[in-house]
Amino acid sequence: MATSASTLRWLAACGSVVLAAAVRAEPLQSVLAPAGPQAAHLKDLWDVMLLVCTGVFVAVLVAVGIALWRAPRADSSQRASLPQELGPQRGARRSVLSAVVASTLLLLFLIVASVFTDRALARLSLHDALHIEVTANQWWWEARYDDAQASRMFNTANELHIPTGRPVVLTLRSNDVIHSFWVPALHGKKDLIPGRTSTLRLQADQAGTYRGQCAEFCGYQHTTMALLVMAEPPAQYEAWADHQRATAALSQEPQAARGRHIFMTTTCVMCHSIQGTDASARRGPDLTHVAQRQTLAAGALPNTPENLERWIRNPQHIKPGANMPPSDLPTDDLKALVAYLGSLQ
Amino acid sequence: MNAGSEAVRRNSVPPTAADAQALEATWRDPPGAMGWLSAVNHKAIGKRFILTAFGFFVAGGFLALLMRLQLARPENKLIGPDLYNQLFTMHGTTMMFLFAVPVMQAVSVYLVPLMIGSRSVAFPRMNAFAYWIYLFGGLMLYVAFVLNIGPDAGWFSYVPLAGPEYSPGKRVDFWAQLVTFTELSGLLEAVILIVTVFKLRAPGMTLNRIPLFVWGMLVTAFMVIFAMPSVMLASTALIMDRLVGTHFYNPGEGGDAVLWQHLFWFFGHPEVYFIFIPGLGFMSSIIPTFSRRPIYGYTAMVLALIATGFLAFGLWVHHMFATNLPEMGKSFFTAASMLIAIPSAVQIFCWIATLWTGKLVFKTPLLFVLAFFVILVLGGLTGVMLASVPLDLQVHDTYFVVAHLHYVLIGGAVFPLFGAIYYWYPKITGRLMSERLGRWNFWLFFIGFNGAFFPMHLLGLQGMPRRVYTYPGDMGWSTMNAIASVGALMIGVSVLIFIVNVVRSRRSGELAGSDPWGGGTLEWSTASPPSACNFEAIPVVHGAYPVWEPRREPTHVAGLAVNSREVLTTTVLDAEPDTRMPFPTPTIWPLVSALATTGLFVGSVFTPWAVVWVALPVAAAMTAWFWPKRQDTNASVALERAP
Amino acid sequence: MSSRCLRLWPAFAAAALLCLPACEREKRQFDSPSPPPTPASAPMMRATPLQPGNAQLGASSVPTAHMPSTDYRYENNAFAVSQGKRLYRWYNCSSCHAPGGGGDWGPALSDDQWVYGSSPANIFASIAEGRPAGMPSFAAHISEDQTWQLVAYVRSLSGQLPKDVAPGRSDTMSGREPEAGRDRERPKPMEKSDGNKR
Amino acid sequence: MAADADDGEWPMAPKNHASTRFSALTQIDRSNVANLRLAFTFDTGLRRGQEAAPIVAEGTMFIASPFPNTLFALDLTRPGAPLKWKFEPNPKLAAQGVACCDVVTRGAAYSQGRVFINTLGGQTVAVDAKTGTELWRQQLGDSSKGETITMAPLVVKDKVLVGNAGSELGVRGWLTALDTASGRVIWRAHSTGPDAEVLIGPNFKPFYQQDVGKDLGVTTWPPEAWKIGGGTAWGWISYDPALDLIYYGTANPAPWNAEQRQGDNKWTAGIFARNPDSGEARWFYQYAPNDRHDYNGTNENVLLDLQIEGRQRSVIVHPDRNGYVYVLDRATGEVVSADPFVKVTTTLGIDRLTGRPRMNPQVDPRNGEVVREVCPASPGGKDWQPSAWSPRTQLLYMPHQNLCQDMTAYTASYISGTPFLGSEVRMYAGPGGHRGVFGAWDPVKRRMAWAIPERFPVWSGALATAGDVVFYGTMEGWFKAVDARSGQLLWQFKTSSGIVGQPISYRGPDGKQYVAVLSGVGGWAGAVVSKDLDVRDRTAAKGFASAMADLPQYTGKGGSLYVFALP
Repeated sequence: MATSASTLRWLAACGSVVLAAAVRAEPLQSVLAPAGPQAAHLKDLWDVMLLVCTGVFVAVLVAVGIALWRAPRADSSQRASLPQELGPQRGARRSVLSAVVASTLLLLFLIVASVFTDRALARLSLHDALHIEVTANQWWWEARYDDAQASRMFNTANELHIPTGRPVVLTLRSNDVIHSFWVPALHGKKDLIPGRTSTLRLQADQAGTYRGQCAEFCGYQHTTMALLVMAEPPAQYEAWADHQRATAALSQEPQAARGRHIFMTTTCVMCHSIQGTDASARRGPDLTHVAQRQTLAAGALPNTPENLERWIRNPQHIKPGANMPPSDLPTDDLKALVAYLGSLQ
Repeated sequence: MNAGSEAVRRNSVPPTAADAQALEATWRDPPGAMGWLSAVNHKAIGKRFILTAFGFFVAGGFLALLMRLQLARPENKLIGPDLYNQLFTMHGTTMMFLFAVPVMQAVSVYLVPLMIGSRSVAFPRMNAFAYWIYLFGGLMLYVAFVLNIGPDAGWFSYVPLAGPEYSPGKRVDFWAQLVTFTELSGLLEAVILIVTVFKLRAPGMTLNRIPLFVWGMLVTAFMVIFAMPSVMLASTALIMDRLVGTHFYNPGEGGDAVLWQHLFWFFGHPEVYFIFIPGLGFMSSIIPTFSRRPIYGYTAMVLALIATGFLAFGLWVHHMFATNLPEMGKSFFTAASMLIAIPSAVQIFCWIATLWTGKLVFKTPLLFVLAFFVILVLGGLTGVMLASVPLDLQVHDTYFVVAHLHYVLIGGAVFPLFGAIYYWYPKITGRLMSERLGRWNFWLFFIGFNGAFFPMHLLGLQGMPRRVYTYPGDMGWSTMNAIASVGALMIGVSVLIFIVNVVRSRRSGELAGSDPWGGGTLEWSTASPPSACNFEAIPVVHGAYPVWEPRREPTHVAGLAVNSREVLTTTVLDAEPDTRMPFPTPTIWPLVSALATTGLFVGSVFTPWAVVWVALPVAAAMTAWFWPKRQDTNASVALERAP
Repeated sequence: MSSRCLRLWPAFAAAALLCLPACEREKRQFDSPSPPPTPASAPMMRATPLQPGNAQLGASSVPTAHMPSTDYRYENNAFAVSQGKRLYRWYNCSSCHAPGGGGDWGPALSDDQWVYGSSPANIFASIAEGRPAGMPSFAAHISEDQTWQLVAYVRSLSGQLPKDVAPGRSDTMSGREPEAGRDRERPKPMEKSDGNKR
Repeated sequence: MAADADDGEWPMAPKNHASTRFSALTQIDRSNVANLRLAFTFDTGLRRGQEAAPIVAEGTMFIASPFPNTLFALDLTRPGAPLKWKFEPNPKLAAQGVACCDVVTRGAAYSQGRVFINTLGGQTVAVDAKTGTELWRQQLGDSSKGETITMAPLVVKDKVLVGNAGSELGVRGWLTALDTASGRVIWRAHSTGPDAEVLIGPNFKPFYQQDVGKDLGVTTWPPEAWKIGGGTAWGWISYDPALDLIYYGTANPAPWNAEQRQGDNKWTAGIFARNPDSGEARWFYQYAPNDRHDYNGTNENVLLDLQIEGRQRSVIVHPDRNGYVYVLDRATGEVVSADPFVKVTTTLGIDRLTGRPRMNPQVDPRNGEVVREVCPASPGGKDWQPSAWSPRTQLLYMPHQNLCQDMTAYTASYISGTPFLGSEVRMYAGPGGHRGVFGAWDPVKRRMAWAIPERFPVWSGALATAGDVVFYGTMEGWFKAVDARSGQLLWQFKTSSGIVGQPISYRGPDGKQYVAVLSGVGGWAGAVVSKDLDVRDRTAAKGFASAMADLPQYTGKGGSLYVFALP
């Protein structure tokens, strides 16, 4: 099946120049720019489907077109012909029958194609797979990297790093409502349903950053619940992972020290955790290495000090309905806090 | 005047003017506001039904325009998430529960008796009651919306998001109660239609002579009866979870969130076909008329309709492929979802054959019907894609699906519906609609529609999820969204033109006469607009297109009472005359009962005790409704002796 | 079409009836309405050394908290009460006073005994200032607005709120009927703390 | 080793270092116990759970009481035993807020003219037995982080051994040895963290392989989790002079929700054997690796020499929360036998090779999922309430529970000074419908000799005497004497409140044998009464309320001493 799919791929491409072109132009979160085997299987299937369906569509329209073009015109006052006058209409019967048979065969072909793709998806080997438990919250992603040795596990949020060429098994769970994990470049969706555990196996072959976002309506900020998957060469990934396991170096810069103090003695410590400190609350993203992340608040903002300050001052202006309250800290305290968080490399 | 109708008039045994007047007086609804409120005549109710449904259609469309306005450009601050969630929930709920299904039933409430040669629908009072319930339910929802109690958990209201913990307040309760309203109304209408079609057909209208539209409505009615209880059950359980703390959907106490999805989609998917099948019915009524020939492959068409009706119950799970279900099951539902394309294909090919071998009359109704081939076929094909588990995993819950469902529902139901309105408007009002405006309406709608929804396919493939109130500028979705918004605006304009056309033609449209299009089915054999009793004399049917058929004896039924409401019931299969049946007269009680029931439903949003206390007025009203009147009884007894 | 208007009357009537409670109950107030406290407002007196978070830093170093600059406003807002319910779990109130409010480390909140008073102001003070016999002082750890949300929810635990405002059951194991299903407890007159009920 | 001639005193809560709670006095026996009469009573004036054992020495009775931990001394030499003096340590008020299961204390300890008590506020205080004046006080725990001390101190040689409590607040557990004379801290052994802090050195020789390795107290935890990992030592300590080892159990790991702390979570929910002088660990055995059900290892360790499979063995008999009676080798920590004494669903038995319990995945609580029929419930088959051993009958008299529970887990936030649980619980009676049992266990035959079902958990300690009478109290308030051999009820007396204290027996200055017990319901089980909890909420008191909803109908608060003697 996969082979026939690949042979058909170029056909599909020309069979739908407009569509394909329009779509290929957009890599960021596109279904048609696979970066791993799973997504590639889906892309193959898409090509086959697109080819067949375009064919059928065109055929039907042509038939209608011809019918309209060759059928004589009349007006309402003209007497309608009756069955007995029309006779048996063998031609029509033959063409209708053959059309029905043809479409049935095509459908069967598509069913087979679909089932084979399913099998292909299930075939991803799990040899030395990386295990990550992803927990969805309103409205952010929590990730725990598992390890046989407990002390080598670590938490992060909203940005996953994975090694290229190595299968990844995601254990998916939800803390509140139903969410759906979706990184189009790597695989299709999988729902995270409270009270249930599901798994998703994927793999990235090219290094790169792939965006995904929650795909099941989950409330006010369903819109702003993105996650980034950074696929890196294994060595680079291991370096990153080791850095994650370590706690962030404590900045000696006085501003940061003051910020740390403010973090520990105000609302922050009620929800967030920073390894190496007493802050171990689990209601918001883990901030141990927050300064390393590309975005704030699950893709709401690029991670810059200015944005961070805006965000802490009033998250509700940026992500209305999010569970983080506005802050009434004096501006200088706020700046210190931002300096501290900025120091968490 | 065209041949067919001449034939009928020439051959009819003209009932005396006296008889005609007597019949008119007997079947007319009483005058005045009170009479208006007690109306039971199926044409009066049907017209109100259609108007109300279109009212909700316009409202829902307006909400959609607001959404497109918000999405027209990235990071738009016009509408916040709270309102936006209410908007798309209201839009979906309105279109699915308050427009699409009811409008089809509305049209058939008006047309079916005319098409099968009967003087009324079965259970006319229940018919009125069903209408009032539907109206009050819709009003309740919109009053709630205006008061910021608009449901905001999506028209599918997935738990736990729609559950008590994550949807505080009464928003979702109003949604759930609206479902109760509309489903009650829908179920009653389904019963009415089934009985009407089975027992009230004109003599001689055997099963294989029933107009295809009526067949479609019959299949739909049966599907309604099997599918709707499922969602009523689900929504009642939801209300109980929220109001009295039951645990149907609470995994913590042995409930299950996925149970909701199964119950909902077991209704939700067939519902697509309640909307689509009547659309097919319209196609099969309009195409023959404008091809000047009977439909090609009548039997195949009927079988296809029935097959669709059965298969439609076998594919609800394809809405749930992303939940972790066993692979085997998924493959089965993939197959079922794809195979349902076959009956539709059969019908499409038969229509093409009909056009191919016919003589075409290009009027607005035909245009709308031809649009079906472009739009529905595309939607159907994307549907085939969605039916495939792996592919669905990528495009599920993206704008690809939004595009797909609008192609199917608008292409498969709304375009034919507009065609149907243009087609039967003269029958309802006695005047034709303006062809010029009609063409403007059509082309704007057609172009606007594709402009609005085709780009959504691409958006979906580019990874834009559904139900997002905004999107970042750097995602590359901006252009397509802008185009979509413009298209939506065009649709709005075309609908506006349609309304203008309807209103103006009602006063100044060209007079239609009984049969402006030379249609072949019975409704064209009576006056436009039809008299209160539909037919002065009940016709006897000899073919699938009686108006086109040459004259055959006997032509009419004699012996039905003229000064009391009496209808002829016939046998289910061969439509042999069966009995003469006295029919109920207009009364205010259906309205009162509907008001009481509304009180009960709305009350139970706030306290479970409403179910107990308001049940009393409901019971009272119902009792009054069914209280036998002596003179009616005497009259019918008298008739039994001497008709 | 006069008759058409005629049949809209029930709707208007319904609207009029629903309007008052509805608008308040359904408002989703995301943004904190409380202005940053002015130096003018009185500094908070903590009633206990016990504080959440990093206690070693000691009471002295805690940013000075201030008395509430706003009033209790959530008696009729279902959304705010549900937020309060969320925070009750998030900030571990549920561990000390039990998920259903029946009490554990801390006293029961669902009954008719209120050692430090049942009024919203009393409850706000208990949360912000803390209480000597073990209730930590959460001032500066919980924003003023969230504290008010908690106050509203705490009152719902003993059925003090309207039934259509109090939360329904949650999606977890349940200890007793949902807050919305509880009958109103009549708070007993404040008793002397006998050291048993704190 | 316990049955030597009795001095008639009761110097420490467990009576002796072997923790047998056996009095060799024989005046009161099966034949005459029926005439037991009330000798005198004393009201502490405090109305919280009275879990303490009165201490008797130098003709004086010392009563350690719950918060505010007042120490009363009664003069037994004078009629009616009037108050000699009382000492008020004035612990921190705020400490009450971080005491997980009522503000109890489990008794004082007497040694060489000094009485030692622990305060809820985390202090150990030495008081002059004669005058009641304070000799020294040592602040050991920080109550603002949730640290409290509820255990009864134990004096071994010249050291007072004290352990902290507060695993439910993410306190890091430790056991500390103080110099009896000065109160100076001699050593402190943590239950989690690097070997240096756990005092694990070259002489650490655990019996099972999984306990061998470097810094297991760190590597068997997610990063940093060991710092808030619980494993407190709030239970009982025993001492074997022959091997010169102390034995004590470590409490449950924190939080309750095991998904937040993958790994075995060393050295929690197990038993340590340590050298009393240096604190150095000799061996360790873990009852509940990665404990999921709050199965503390803190229950008493009764040191016995038993004839097992034909050989004389020096063993520890330990009825654990997880529902098994363990018989461990005192020298090596080997599991000699482990047999369930209540219905157990959480484990499928103990693996003889590794000593690990085989967990039953069906009842592993997972985030957002509810597991039912978790037996025994979190208080365990048996909680802190100590059993007694009679060398005459060779039976272990175990007061215990018969409870199961439903439980669910959620991700807990650690906010220091507030609870760190991540679990919700609903308890109910186990098979049979009775919630408590007083049973006699035969550690050699490995079965219950006899058992008395009780309506409520038997939350009081047990007392065995050479008169072959066994005493215990019920939460309704009945103080009962039963036949040590048959369990037949011989005598009972209804006290003013439920009994959760530890009965003792002593020879008064007048030469008569007395039996004393504190009455005053409370503790985790009794909190519904002592803390006026709302029993309509089945999750109150960490789910215990749901099993004790009817307790308020049977007893009220109390806090009185009852002393009985023959007429």
